[in-house]
Amino acid sequence: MESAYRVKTGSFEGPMELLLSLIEKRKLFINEISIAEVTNDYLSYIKNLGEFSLSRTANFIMVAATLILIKSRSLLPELKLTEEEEAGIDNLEERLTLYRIVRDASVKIKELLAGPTIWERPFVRNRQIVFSPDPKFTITNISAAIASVVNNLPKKEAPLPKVVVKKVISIEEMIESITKRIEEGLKTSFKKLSGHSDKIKSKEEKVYIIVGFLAMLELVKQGIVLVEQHNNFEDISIKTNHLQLTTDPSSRDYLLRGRPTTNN
Amino acid sequence: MKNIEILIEALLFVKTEPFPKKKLAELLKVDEEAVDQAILSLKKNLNGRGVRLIENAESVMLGAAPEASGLVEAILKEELNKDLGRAGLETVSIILYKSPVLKSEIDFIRGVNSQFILRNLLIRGLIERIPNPKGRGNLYQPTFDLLRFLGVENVKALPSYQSVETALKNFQSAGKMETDEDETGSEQNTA
Amino acid sequence: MKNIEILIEALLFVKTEPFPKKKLAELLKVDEEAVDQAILSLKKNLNGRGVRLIENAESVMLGAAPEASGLVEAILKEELNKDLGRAGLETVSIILYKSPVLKSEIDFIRGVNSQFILRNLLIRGLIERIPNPKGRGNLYQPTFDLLRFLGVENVKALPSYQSVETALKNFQSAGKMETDEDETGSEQNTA
Repeated sequence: MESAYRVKTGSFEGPMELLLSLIEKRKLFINEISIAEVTNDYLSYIKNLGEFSLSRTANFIMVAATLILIKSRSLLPELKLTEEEEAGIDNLEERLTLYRIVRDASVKIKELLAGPTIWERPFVRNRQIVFSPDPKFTITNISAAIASVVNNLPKKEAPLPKVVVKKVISIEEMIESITKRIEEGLKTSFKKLSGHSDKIKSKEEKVYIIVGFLAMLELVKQGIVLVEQHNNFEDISIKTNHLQLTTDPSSRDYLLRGRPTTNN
Repeated sequence: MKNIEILIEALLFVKTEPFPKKKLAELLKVDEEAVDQAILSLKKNLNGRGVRLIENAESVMLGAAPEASGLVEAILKEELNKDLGRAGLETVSIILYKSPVLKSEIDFIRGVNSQFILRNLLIRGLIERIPNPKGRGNLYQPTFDLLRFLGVENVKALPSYQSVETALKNFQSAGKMETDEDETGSEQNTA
Repeated sequence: MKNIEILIEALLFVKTEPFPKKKLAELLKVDEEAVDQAILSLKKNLNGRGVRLIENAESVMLGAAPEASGLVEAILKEELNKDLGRAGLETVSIILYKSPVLKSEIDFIRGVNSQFILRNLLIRGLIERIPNPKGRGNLYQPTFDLLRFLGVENVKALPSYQSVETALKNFQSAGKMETDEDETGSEQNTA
């Protein structure tokens, strides 16, 4: 069971691919509403990212941040978002649309690659070779060139770029603040909860969903902490290089039940 | 057929690799416009023939008509590995439809750091890096090998080129992901 | 222009030596008369162009128009004198410090494809190609002329030879273990 799940999760290289596939699986269009609907699926996916490298995990977490905003607003429409947060949401929609265009194009590119080739004329020189050195080929220059080659060899495991780490860490604050805002919203606007779009659900169900969502945010935060730790302590063992969110079966079960069960 | 066109065709035949148009102008002692015109005419004259003209913004080269692909492969006995993984296909598609393109733009669309896959594609000779005249970061563009493998004479011949190109062009306004710097290396291949 | 003529033109384009007409008939699965006719038509179509048809009783081949011979000479000569640039220096230095070396290894170390620069180095007698006794691809090594030009008796006499060789070797073995992550599959077609 566990390994079967891993095979499935390993098939997504990046967040766009995952998000698009979740939306398409439900046959939805790309818009804020559909993105909100698949947020829980997305978050529970990144909870199981165990097999991925840290940099991949960071990519997934960064997109998760925007999803969390979208989802939060869909749960509590009165939640005020900052301008920057709004821009992030528009941005994600656009990127998703772009990504889909590229993915569709790549299918055609693959077909073309399988088709005919325009062959080049092979390189042959039947001339007598006359030794013609470049005067710049001196021992000094060659030794400088090889030094720069060695110097430019890609490092075995590139550390996470600072910008990415900073972003991931700031997401932690973002989640904290959104959690606070949602909790406050829950208290103050409990009455309004049943009033918006999701008419099918009862108030209790609604609260249940929100609490589940908040618990999910906790899990995402743990992943962020790992990214942060990894960067402060470069030589953490391989095992902890990966995102290891809680796999406590009871909590997963809880989260699964907390997921909205809309069928479209 | 004009003299300059004959000379260009002959040069490309002998040289067997992409030839910069600028260099053609120098060698032939004419301006670049004259070269462009001759190339346009050559292209027209080669249309429907056994030899085709492949081109990108800077260079041109000759290649065997894709209709003969199977036969040519049989006599060359050369095997091409044209397999690209999904990441490779996506990255190559972005570069084909939006070239020249920055790494940060590729990362923005794909939502991942494309460093490894770019390096891989560079090594395989499917894409090349050119300096960005407008500032930091390198630009990436398809190589002639990539066009040849696809069997197209230029990027405009790709499926839905117009619409995909427009879609990718328009997003620029939306701002880019300020990712890490380009770490595929900075050496230029001026070969 | 008939299909068979297109195919013949394409085949002659990639074949850099005389092609027996008999063989063309076999490949195209037509009789020799059909081949003769197509060749006659091709010859007519190539009349006055940059690439011409050359034939004797049994064979045909394509060649550059004689009008272009002066220019062709000029570019061939230029190939021998041009500045090989940083790409040239880098590639030569890798071949010196890691000879004999596969093209795929050079590409992997440089992070770009070295096809064209290797050709240039070969033409100028700076490096030479030897078959790989252990399998596919060719190995590259410096020529004696190059070593003499540099004033070293053998590659081991190059500055910091030992440490560079070790660094390159380590990089390569580390790279081999990592390739699964970045979806490589970088089998190269040799230059």
